Amino acid sequence: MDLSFSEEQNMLQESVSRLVRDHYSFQRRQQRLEDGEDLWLRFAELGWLAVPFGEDQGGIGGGAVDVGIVMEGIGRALAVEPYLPHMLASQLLARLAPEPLRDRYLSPALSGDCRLALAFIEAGGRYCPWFCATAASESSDGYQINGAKDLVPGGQSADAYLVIARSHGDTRDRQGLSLFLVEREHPGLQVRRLRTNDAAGAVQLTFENLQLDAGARLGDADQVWPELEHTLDLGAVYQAWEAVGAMAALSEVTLDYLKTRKQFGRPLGANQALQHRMVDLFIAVEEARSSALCAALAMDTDDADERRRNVSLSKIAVDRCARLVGQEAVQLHGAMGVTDELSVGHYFKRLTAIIASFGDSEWHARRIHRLDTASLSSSSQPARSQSWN
Amino acid sequence: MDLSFSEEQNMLQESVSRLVRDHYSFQRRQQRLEDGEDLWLRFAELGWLAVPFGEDQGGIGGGAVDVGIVMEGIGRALAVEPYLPHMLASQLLARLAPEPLRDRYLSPALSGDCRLALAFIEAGGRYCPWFCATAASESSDGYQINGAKDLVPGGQSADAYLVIARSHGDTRDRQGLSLFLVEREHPGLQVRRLRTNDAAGAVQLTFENLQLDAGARLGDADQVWPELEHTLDLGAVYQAWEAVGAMAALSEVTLDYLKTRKQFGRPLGANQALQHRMVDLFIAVEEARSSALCAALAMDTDDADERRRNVSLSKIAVDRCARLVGQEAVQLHGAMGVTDELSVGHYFKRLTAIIASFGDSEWHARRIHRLDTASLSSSSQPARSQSWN
Amino acid sequence: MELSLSPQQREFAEQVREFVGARLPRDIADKVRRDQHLDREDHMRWQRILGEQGWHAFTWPEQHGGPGWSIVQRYLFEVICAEMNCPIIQPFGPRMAGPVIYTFGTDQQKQRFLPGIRDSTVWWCQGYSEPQAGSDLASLATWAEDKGDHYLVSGQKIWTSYAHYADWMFCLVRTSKTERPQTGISFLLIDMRSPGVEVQPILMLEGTHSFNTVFLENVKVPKENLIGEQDNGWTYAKFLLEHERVDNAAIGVTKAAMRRLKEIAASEHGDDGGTLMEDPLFHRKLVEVESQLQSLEVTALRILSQVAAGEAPGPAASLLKIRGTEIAQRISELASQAVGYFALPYQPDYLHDAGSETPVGPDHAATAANNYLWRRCMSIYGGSNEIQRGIIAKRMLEM
Amino acid sequence: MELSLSPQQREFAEQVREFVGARLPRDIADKVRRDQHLDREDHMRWQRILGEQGWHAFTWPEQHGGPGWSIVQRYLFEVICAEMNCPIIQPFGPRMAGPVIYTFGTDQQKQRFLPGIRDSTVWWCQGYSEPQAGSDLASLATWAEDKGDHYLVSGQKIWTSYAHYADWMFCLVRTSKTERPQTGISFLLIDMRSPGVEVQPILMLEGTHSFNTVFLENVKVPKENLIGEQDNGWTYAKFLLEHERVDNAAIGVTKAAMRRLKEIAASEHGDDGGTLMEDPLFHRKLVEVESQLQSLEVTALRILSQVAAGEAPGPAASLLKIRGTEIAQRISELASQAVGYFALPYQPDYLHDAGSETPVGPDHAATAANNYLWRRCMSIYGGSNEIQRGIIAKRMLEM
Repeated sequence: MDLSFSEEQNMLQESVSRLVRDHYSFQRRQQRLEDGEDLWLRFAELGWLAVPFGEDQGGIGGGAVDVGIVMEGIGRALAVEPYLPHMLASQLLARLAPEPLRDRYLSPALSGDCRLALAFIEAGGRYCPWFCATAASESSDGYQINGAKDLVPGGQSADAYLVIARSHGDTRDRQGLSLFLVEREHPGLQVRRLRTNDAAGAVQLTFENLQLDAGARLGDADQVWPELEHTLDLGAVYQAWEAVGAMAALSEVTLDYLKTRKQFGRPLGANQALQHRMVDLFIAVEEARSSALCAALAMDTDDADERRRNVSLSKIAVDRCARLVGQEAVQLHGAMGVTDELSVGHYFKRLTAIIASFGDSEWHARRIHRLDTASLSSSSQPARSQSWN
Repeated sequence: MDLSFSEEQNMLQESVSRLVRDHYSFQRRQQRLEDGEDLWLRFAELGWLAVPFGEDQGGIGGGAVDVGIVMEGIGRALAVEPYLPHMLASQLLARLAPEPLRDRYLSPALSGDCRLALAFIEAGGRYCPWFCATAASESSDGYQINGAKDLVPGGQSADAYLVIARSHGDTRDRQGLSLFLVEREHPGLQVRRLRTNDAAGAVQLTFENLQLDAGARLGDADQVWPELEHTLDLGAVYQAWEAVGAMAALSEVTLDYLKTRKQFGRPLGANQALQHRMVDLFIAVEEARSSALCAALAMDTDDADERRRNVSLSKIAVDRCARLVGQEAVQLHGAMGVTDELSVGHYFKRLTAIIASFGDSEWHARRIHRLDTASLSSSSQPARSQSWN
Repeated sequence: MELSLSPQQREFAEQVREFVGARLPRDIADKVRRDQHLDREDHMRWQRILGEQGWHAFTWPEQHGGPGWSIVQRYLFEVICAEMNCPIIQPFGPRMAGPVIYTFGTDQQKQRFLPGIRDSTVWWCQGYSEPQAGSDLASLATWAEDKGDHYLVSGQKIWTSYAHYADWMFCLVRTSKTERPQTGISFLLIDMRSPGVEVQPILMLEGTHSFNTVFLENVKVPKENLIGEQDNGWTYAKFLLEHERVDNAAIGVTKAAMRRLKEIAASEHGDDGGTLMEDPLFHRKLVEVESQLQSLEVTALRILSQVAAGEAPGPAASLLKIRGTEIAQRISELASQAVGYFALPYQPDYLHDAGSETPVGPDHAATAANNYLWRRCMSIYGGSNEIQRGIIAKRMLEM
Repeated sequence: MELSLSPQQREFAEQVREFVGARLPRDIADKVRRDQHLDREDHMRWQRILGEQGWHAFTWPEQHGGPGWSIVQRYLFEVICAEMNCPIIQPFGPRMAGPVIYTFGTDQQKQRFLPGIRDSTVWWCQGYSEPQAGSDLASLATWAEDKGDHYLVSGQKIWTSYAHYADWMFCLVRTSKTERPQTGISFLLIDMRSPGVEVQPILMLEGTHSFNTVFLENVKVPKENLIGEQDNGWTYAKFLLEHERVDNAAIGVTKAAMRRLKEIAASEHGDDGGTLMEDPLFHRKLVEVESQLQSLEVTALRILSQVAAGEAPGPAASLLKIRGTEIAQRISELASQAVGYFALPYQPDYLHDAGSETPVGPDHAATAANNYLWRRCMSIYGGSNEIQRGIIAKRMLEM
């Protein structure tokens, strides 16, 4: 039981901090957005794209905490580089792709030469993660894909997509999901660019009689749900760290504003009512940090229910904190807080997007409800929540 | 559309205020509790027991708002006289009792000579209002009652009880409920006195082969649920007004404390953080007052769904406000707030009991859920919530 | 004591419904219903229709050309208009400039300015806030130098709503340096086409443009455009602030937003396949805010009844402002949550009803998410909710 | 970075579990499990058993006769004890008086007082607060007049927990009048059997008696009972306040309360017949507080890791106090809500495990409701949460 970073983690954090400090002042970030540039290759050089992969795969053998350390910096920087979607997709690739596919894509994914994104969201399914109307019908030499993935976060710069499609069953069945790799330029794929409130960008993919050969499938046919669920949990965890970075930066910016901005002849921060609210912001950041950490550590467990419970508790806690910090930071900035000019509004929009992603608090509460009621019927003792036991 | 009191209502309010002012200082209230005395006959003299009855029944023809005006005074006074249980029972009596029964009990009920209480709560049913295991088996010349009503609020001074018993069906059926009048001294009835946190007191009733003749039944056999539901709604409304009175007094007491109590050399109320919280208390009292009023007016409508919706929305709003005002008043009083010495703790306990009575917020949310989903299936347009339309 | 309408009130409500039903342009109603952004011409078109009917300046007494409605009639008018998807009547002319002019202005000023407000041929804006004087109006620095028959005005106004649409601005300027910062302020009407007036947009976090910075550089303002007495402008400003706060509750609009939220909840599918309306957890949140809205509306009606009986509303307006904005914000937040992932895309073409591309996700998603972001400003403008709490603490609780 | 236990830690935990399992008296465990009130003898009986094992003063270093546990071991010990329904170790001796005495006391004082604390033969209480000095300790007025070999102490202490059980009190008194109110305070140990000491109960809103007023009238206190230097008591008091705040999080007890809440939810029937645990709306509230508790525990562990690595916890203790009490209060509130109407009865016999009448409603109802009322004091005592927010604002945020 020790929650301090290892030496390697401290070094990683230092490298992240340095890049954020040197290249992500809010002004430079805005300028880069306008110029349509990003620092993807710098990420690759620093080894960030390789963090969670085994050394045999060219990675550095890190875990969710290590990716989290990068994500925290991304949150702090308000970086729009699609690190999270790429990591989810490349981790799935490393786990599930048949050898030829892995050989072809994994090394470029780690070196920054091939960007990936995960396509799993469809309109009409809200947060139901196994909702999938996009059909993969088996054909003589492979699959034919029809349908749409209406929102692929970070998909605008992807060279290839990992696509969840239904090879079996009804739209809301948990079974019958398969995973395919589709290149951006593949015939039958239409890519529509979408702007997003948080400036991170996304695409809508439409598949029209898109032909794939069987080698484009990752993992077993029909059986990809457990892997998808694990990946979405990973997404929630990575994102939680990003939220922590964004909240920490946002609460610093807000504290600074309260100390410098004057009204009625004295700093805003001299108002005790605002001080107490600022303290609640500060507390919320620490709570979110603890929850994010707890969820990252839970990704290591082999007990899937334990992982589910901790990730869901964490998503609920982080959402609560992110909502408080985002809304209050805007409010405490007064009129300046609702403009496009300061970073505060941009942090708020990113936190809002995070809250809306990977299931909302109610979806996660429902998942815990399933766990709690299942344990009710299997034993008379409700599950203990002692993570360290 | 006019929400000002009529002249009669102003007069009633004046009479209530006078009694509260003259006889319910916190010290006198505590003394009276210790002496085991009450002002029931004074209530009767002032006509309060007759408020909602038709003039033909010896009443003054008031509505829920008028009873509410009395209840607000009771809340402000922290009066433990069981006005609410008595009113619910006597209104049921007036509506449902066969003539001989009504002739015998109603006039004494209005004059203060016979106190009534409604026995409808059993352990194991939580807030399910049709939960009833107490059995009324038909016998040759009437009914035999077996079972228990585990909590009869205000029942300690009652001369007779209106008892819900099951004449048909299973414990959780909505159908099959009947209503009986049982005198306190009736053979087979055991009355156990219970203390309550709010000092209002209650009893537990146990029925052991208690024999009643058919004339002791009020209303139709098996069919008393709609009347019971209406009565429980009335209870929620009356209680909402009591809560408003208690909250208003409590927020005044708290404001006064903040202005007079000094810490670090200045009044507590000079702290802006406490000022803003005091403002939220003040706002909560006004909101609760509006909700209580809205629910009282809704008792007049013939549309039962409209009544249900408004009463349930009101219970949710009043509970939210009562919780805030009760907890915050205690907190703002600091250590003095958790003692038995000041009125603040006693208001808090009464508000806590109110929150726990007549269904909690979740029970009422569920009732609105039934209304909303029923209206979904019956029309494509969700119900409009315009109470004045 | 009665929540339902009297026969006269019912008849009045019917008359309003009939008029709106017959005259509200369909394209405008559709935009409002879909929560899309309206442009200047959308507002003016509807306001001129109301002006023809004599209803644009609906709060005005008959002597100034208003309909002379009772306070209950005004309330019904606003709620019904919102319910039927009318655009909000922009308050700067009829609710702000107008009452100041007819209360404190000269006969000449009344003749010159009131007709354009009644008919909605002139768009007004409000020049109050300054970079160093947000909620703290008394410390404003825009300076008007007395040049005999005119003032020469220089300074900077900020957060000026729709200055880019406006023909005229009513404006607080400093005309004397005094010890008490509230004195020495004057109330001027400034023609936005005057040389030296420059409007610069402030872009908002959600991507819209409704606020502006207005730079004033040696703007010549004839003395006939001074309202009331020089140096006494704080009195008129305070009069106006009270008006604005009562208005801010905007019950009708919030009720319409609640109805739209329910429509969204009834059409979105929840995670388990049923509608969101059927989902007990989402529904629970709906109910919570509905119960707050119920309280708010009855509180507003109670205050109406007091005002109708001749009592002053006092700081009650602050209460309505605080809870009204909190509730409206919460409704917008729930609508944004209802659309799940489709709160992410930013689709300005759909927001402005421009372009031909269909939006991604359900139609209501683009506006619901944008609306949530936009409504964060409600608790800041018009006197922030912190300022309002201060007002209640001081004036009502005497702390 | 690791949440799970190392083999050594696992062994230690096992050792604690075995000891508690073997030695905790069954009747005491039952009372704790049922949330009933413990009397003096219940506490002392268990604490003496711990004392025999050398675990009563479990935070002490070996040099003072403690077990010399690491900070992680202490944490495990507390959590396991709470999980296994041990009574809370009363902090006044081992967590408060003891560390002050072994840090600032003379050798003679250590020899005289430390054994009674280690073995739990002496009950201590804390004489800090006064009627005019609640959270504002510096303004205390109890006066100790210097009489050469002794002080004559007069004044009034309030909110003194368990003074009616106590043998000794550690006490802040004023020994000099100075300009800075923090100086001139001394730290005295007072024998509660001294003439002139009178203990008067303060009844609490929920009907219990744990707090007292202590009147001191010309109480003779030998100078050998002065800790450290005269007039320097504020230093020792501050040292102690920090200790107390770290302790206040009481994670173990709160986790046990959460487990009990779940047991109640699994046994109570909801309104629709299933258990409350299955009721989505009640369960949603459980999950919310569980997620808060998860954050709190990991925050505490993060601070432990920092402290173990030699960093000072700083105002983090205030954070744990604020959220720890809020969460514990919320859990108690949900338990009270879970029992529905049966939160109403007040059943002191059952609360004290006295009398023979069975309680009305489920057994857990009487304690759950009483506990909710009782726990309102958590956010007030030990430095109110408002004071704690002030500390964070000042010391951490430098506002």
